[in-house]
Amino acid sequence: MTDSTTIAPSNSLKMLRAMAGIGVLCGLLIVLTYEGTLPRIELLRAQALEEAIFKVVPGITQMQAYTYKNNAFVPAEETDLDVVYAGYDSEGAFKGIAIVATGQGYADVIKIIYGYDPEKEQVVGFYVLESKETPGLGDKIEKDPTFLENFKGLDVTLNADKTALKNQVITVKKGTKTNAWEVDGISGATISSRAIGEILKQSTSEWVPLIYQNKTAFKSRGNE
Amino acid sequence: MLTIKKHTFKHGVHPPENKEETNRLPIRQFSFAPLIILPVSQHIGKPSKVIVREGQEVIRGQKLAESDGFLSVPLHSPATGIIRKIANVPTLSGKMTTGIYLEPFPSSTQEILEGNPIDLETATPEEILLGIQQAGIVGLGGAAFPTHAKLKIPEGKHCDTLIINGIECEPYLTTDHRVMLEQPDDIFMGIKYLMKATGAKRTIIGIEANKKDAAEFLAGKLDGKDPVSVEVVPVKYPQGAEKMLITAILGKEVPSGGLPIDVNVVVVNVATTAEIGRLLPHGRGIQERVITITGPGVKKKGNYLIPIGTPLRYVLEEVGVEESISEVYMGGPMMGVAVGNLDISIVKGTSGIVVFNEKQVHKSAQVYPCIKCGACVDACPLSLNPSKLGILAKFESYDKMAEEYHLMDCFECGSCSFVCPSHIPLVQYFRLSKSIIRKRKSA
Amino acid sequence: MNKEITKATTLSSTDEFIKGLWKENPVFVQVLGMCPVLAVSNTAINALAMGLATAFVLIMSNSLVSLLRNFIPKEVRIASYILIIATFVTMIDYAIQAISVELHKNLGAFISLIVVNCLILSRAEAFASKNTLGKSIMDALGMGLGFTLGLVSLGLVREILGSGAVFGIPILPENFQEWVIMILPAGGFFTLAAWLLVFNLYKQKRNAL
Amino acid sequence: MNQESFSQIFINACLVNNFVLAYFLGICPFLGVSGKIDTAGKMGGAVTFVMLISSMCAYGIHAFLEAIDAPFLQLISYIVVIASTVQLVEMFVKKMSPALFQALGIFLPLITTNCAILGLALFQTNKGYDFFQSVTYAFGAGTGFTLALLLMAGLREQLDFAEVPKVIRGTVLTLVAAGILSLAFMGFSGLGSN
Amino acid sequence: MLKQTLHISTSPHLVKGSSVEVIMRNVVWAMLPTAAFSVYAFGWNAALVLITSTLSCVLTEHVLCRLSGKRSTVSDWSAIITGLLLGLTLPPIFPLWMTFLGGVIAISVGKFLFGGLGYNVFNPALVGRAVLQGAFPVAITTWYDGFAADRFSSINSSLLAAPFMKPVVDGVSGATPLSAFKFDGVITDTADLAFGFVSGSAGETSAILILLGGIYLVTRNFMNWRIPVSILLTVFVLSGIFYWIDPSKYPSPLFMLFSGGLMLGAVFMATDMVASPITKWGVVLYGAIIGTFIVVIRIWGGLPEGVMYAILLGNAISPHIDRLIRYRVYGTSLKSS
Ligand SMILES: Cc1cc2nc3c(=O)[nH]c(=O)nc-3n(C[C@H](O)[C@H](O)[C@H](O)COP(=O)(O)O)c2cc1C
Ligand SMILES: Cc1cc2nc3c(=O)[nH]c(=O)nc-3n(C[C@H](O)[C@H](O)[C@H](O)COP(=O)(O)O)c2cc1C
Ligand SMILES: Cc1cc2nc3c(=O)[nH]c(=O)nc-3n(C[C@H](O)[C@H](O)[C@H](O)COP(=O)(O)O)c2cc1C
Ligand SMILES: Cc1cc2nc3c(=O)[nH]c(=O)nc-3n(C[C@H](O)[C@H](O)[C@H](O)CO)c2cc1C
Ligand code: SF4
Ligand code: SF4
Ligand code: SF4
Ligand code: SF4
Ligand code: FES
Repeated sequence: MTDSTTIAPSNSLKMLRAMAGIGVLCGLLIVLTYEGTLPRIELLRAQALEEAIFKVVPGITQMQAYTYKNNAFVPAEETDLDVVYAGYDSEGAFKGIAIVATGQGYADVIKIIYGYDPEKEQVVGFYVLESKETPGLGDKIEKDPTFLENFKGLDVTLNADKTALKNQVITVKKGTKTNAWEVDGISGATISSRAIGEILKQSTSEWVPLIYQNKTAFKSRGNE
Repeated sequence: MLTIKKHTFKHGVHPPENKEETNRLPIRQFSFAPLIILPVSQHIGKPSKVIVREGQEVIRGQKLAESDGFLSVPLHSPATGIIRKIANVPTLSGKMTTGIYLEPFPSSTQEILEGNPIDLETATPEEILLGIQQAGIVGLGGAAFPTHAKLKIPEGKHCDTLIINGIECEPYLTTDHRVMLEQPDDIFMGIKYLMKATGAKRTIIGIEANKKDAAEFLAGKLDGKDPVSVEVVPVKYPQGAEKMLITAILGKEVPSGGLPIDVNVVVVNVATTAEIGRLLPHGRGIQERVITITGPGVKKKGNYLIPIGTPLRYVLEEVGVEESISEVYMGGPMMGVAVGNLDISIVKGTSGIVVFNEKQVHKSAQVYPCIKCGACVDACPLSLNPSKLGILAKFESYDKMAEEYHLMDCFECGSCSFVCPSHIPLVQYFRLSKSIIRKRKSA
Repeated sequence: MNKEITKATTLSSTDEFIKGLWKENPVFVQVLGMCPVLAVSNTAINALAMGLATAFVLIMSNSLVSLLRNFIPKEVRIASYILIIATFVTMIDYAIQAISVELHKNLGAFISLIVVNCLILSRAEAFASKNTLGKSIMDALGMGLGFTLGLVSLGLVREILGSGAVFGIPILPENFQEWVIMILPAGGFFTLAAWLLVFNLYKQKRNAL
Repeated sequence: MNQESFSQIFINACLVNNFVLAYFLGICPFLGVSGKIDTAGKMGGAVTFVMLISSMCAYGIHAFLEAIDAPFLQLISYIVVIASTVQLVEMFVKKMSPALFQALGIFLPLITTNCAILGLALFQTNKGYDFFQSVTYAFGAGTGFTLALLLMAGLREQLDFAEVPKVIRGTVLTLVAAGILSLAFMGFSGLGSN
Repeated sequence: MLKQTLHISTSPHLVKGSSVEVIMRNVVWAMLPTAAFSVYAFGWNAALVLITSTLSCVLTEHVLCRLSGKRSTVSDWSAIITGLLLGLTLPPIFPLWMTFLGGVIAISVGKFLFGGLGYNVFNPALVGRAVLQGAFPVAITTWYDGFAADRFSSINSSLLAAPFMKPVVDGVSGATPLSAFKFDGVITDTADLAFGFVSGSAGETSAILILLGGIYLVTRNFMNWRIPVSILLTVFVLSGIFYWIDPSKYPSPLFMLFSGGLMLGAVFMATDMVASPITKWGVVLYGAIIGTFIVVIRIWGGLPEGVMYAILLGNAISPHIDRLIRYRVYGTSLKSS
């Protein structure tokens, strides 16, 4: 941001020197901080993710990220974007898959993670990663125990030829849940609870058939 | 030819008319007051120059004051009598001006002095204009603008239509109504002079539908060959304002800041026209005029022919007023001015006197803030925004009023104040703002 | 808005410190850097963290600018200031991430937006570039704490009414009815308006005396 | 990758999550330049324009930083690029329309330090928008900003002529009106979700 | 002898006769049938809500006037309108302390801060309600079925929640026609809507009585009929078009017209002249904008009802409408003005 007055050559040398000096100094400071904090930040992030995964697939102690490439699930590299996480218990037995999904809520985008157990053909756990829903109202999707109860065993059985869900997930009015694939809504936060149902519906119809068909790929950690 | 119109100008209001009490009463002559007081400034323009002395005896019709320049007219004596005093007198506006105190001789014949008659056939337009000026004629429609000045067509313009204003839209007043019924010949004579003076090719007499009798009467006098017609327009205030009348009759709009002549029209009031027709053939000067005296506070309501200069107090004592009178207006209740001092005189521009007693004046005085109801916006015949103007005036934002909201176009008709449920004295604000702006401009 | 608050610098260091807290308080008096003030003051803890982060950047950049004030040519001073500020903001951004991912999530993009908080640039320009290191630090401390004070005042009101808590600790009865609006954007506007009104009334009263 | 449609992005950025009234970005110009409708409109136009340009720049920079794996330079490069862009726009406006330059006064340079612009760049990166989504987002945010500014200016022009108690006049009243406007904009919530 | 002391007033010396106070008083009369019906339908609950909101508005106006050293302006009846309307827009079992707070906010924030009668740029009653809806979104969407058997014998516990405490709702809460439509796809019978045999805000249920009140005001020339007509027509036409395209997905235009707060809003709230445009065509545009917002919010928005938000947005747009739509001043060409 220079003044538009013409600048004498000797002056511009000085300017260049100053800018370069400051640039180097700043670069140095930033890189140092970045390098210094990076390990801890990555650790914290990984911990947070791990915690979430452990929450939604009960009984696991280890996990492995997979990505779907060339019609098969393969262990994910760092750069892969579309990943799911397989969870294993302390004996290394496969217990289920954690999937991240997003969708528009009442206020902004909601980001959730849920666990899918291909054996039970159920959603077995649910956790909200990010949401700006109204505190005291929309944020019941994170806290309301009766609402969370829905996801201890939400039916996502596949149809006969295993290509699609038999019944899509749907949110119904509070107290009117009659089927295992329905989500009992929250009164006063109908919009948020419906958004969760919608996100789950989208995500499960995309992932569940794929995972189910390829469930053998996860049997052992990292396809060993 | 009589045309009845359905359409008129946009907006406007319908105040109660209250004309029935006087519109059937014929014009009656008023007696001379024991002392007549004539201010020299009865018109817009320069006051006339006094040419008589104290103690001088004068004859009815004799010039008492001379015109002083083009925008000025002479003043004639309304009675034969003696000049008692020349001194300052109060006027309606509250300012003092020079006045001539005339004591009429009760016994004399009160014959009128003849001047130089203007012959319709031979006179040139200039001679007619001079004759009108010498007769002391000013607009009797209320503005009291010297008529000859108005009739002088500016260079490069021409007049093709003369409109005779018989609208009389003010409630209560029936002056023009009676003039039309009782002085048709004077009116037609006046029209002839006016057409010659202005070069107009046709004349339209505009009359509101509440005076159909007058319209039919005048139309009946036309022989069909005259370039004169009578048009009846629906009743609406302020149809009498010349801009509105032109729009109602011709469908044209006078440009903002312009005059009727910009659309090739001249508007003259019927009473003015009648006066021209009555005075010019004899070369006389104006000595008296028809005035409606009415209102709930008046005992002998009526239309009176009253000598110019008669003190208001004398007029009211003659017609009798009630104990409880509270307000007296010169002019009608919509545009007239409330009188603070009964010692002023009747002047040429006085078209009516309306007296209200306490009951009518009891208009709940509580002023509320503007609630933006829009009534004023839909009343203003010029489509101004009085609501905004009123708020701006309150915050003394005069420049914005003039530049963005056309304040200077407002002709103070009062329609906005009339409808305002918050009783905001809008017109008063506008008058004040206009005068401040004018002062700033001239400074 | 960028009010020049260059006084003849005859004030002592303590005065430099005090003025930011009260007489020239950035939030209530100068009304500077309102975006973070409104956006992250929905709880007291967010407000405090944001205030301290801003104070940190303010102190560091004021110091550096003051140190380099004779080295930076006039023509490129704003550019240099922005570079310097952006550097410290990036640093604090990573530092907060390293402390707590949760906190970083709550403060959202507003940590990065400290870069454009005009309070910092205006102190660099109006004060640090003309004063000694010591005074610049005192000025930054005062302004930084004053800013934090303003943020926390808003945060406290919004948190108490909006969640019945102070720094996350519930202080009101169990069945207190939260005023959700306080946490919403509208609540931010209203609370700031109320604080400014209180200040105006106070000033009016003092002037009347 | 983000799946949102263009109309969804636009409506969300413009109405539902209006930068000024819901995200509190660009409050300073919102409070400072909303006194007159004319200036507000021009300011809105200028901000929208700068937003469009910086959104494109930010997209490029982000791609570049990804390529050289230097995410820590994101903030510093965004701010430098935005500052230079504004500088260019300023010079351009000064040359092309001195009257407009006059009207915007000190506010054009201040767009540099307007967090709405930087916020836009950061948000579009966080949301993982592709190029066209980014531009739509910028256009929506700019339109929303202009809308908020214009509405506020209309109200303030009216309030200049109101009998407002002296202690309330100015910033306090503007903030209260902004709060009510923000409440009114809550009516749009959920609009962009299908 | 003639009296010497004459009044001097400036012209015009006639006034039309209506005054702000008369207009406001008549608006109150016009709302009374609606208020009475809400008491009939919801019992003492609604009566208490209406009384509290009115009292709180009147009290706030009085106290604020006194505090600022002005003459009290409660006698102009406008605070009563604000209070009654606020009450009519609240659920009939809305806690009284919240109702009271709403009244205080409506008058202090919505009206007094902006300069009092005539200067408020937003509809004060709606400012009160918008703040309440923002602050207590649960309580304000807790509905109560009308015509409960015990409505004249008991008072809902929610109403009597202690100040600043959460209400405890007893009995079942009913869904409003609009939320039933939005969340469950259920359409309520139009006759029930028109006559008010549905659940909803205290005053929004009987469309017919509201219309009658409006017609009374229009015939007495106290209300600008263009505003409600323009809003209702816009809603009818727009929703009619969608209904015609896909009747299974979109609600019928009649349902749209008679459900929710549309009638109350269009007839009594959008017509608040203070916050609406001033010209004839201006108000038509204003109504069309409000109507469009209502349809958009109801059909695509997250919330079941949008009348309040639509009117507040309309209020915010009115200064612009007044700028854009002005009458051509007599004797000027359109361009020069
Ligand atoms: C300020 C405010 C915030 C709201 N926040 C949410 C929210 O976060 N989630 C939600 O589902 N609905 C939210 N709503 C919407 C209403 O509560 C809506 O009427 C309700 O979701 C309808 O559900 P019900 O029919 O079960 O009462 C909010 C409304 C307001 C006024
Ligand atoms: C100050 C003033 C100057 C006028 N100048 C002229 C003029 O130059 N030519 C003309 O024809 N009329 C002129 N008029 C007369 C107007 O056209 C009009 O007849 C007069 O103002 C009364 O009209 P009104 O009663 O409708 O206001 C003038 C009037 C006034 C008050
Ligand atoms: C609001 C308003 C109302 C008027 N009403 C009448 C009227 O009813 N009759 C009339 O002759 N002149 C009326 N005038 C005056 C006319 O505009 C115009 O000056 C007059 O007709 C010209 O004739 P005069 O110069 O012979 O008086 C009115 C003027 C205004 C401003
Ligand atoms: C037809 C009509 C409708 C009105 N509607 C409202 C309203 O919705 N809310 C309100 O607070 N006042 C309303 N008022 C009253 C009055 O205009 C209000 O108190 C002012 O807004 C306060 O300045 C209304 C008045 C009239 C004549
Ligand atoms: S003087 Fe008055 S009453 Fe007579 S015509 Fe003019 S405005 Fe009408
Ligand atoms: S007085 Fe002026 S503003 Fe009022 S209605 Fe008449 S012309 Fe219009
Ligand atoms: S009539 Fe009176 S209250 Fe109505 S808009 Fe005009 S000035 Fe305002
Ligand atoms: S951040 Fe910028 S716009 Fe805001 S107050 Fe500071 S200088 Fe003004
Ligand atoms: S514009 Fe956001 S802090 Fe100034």
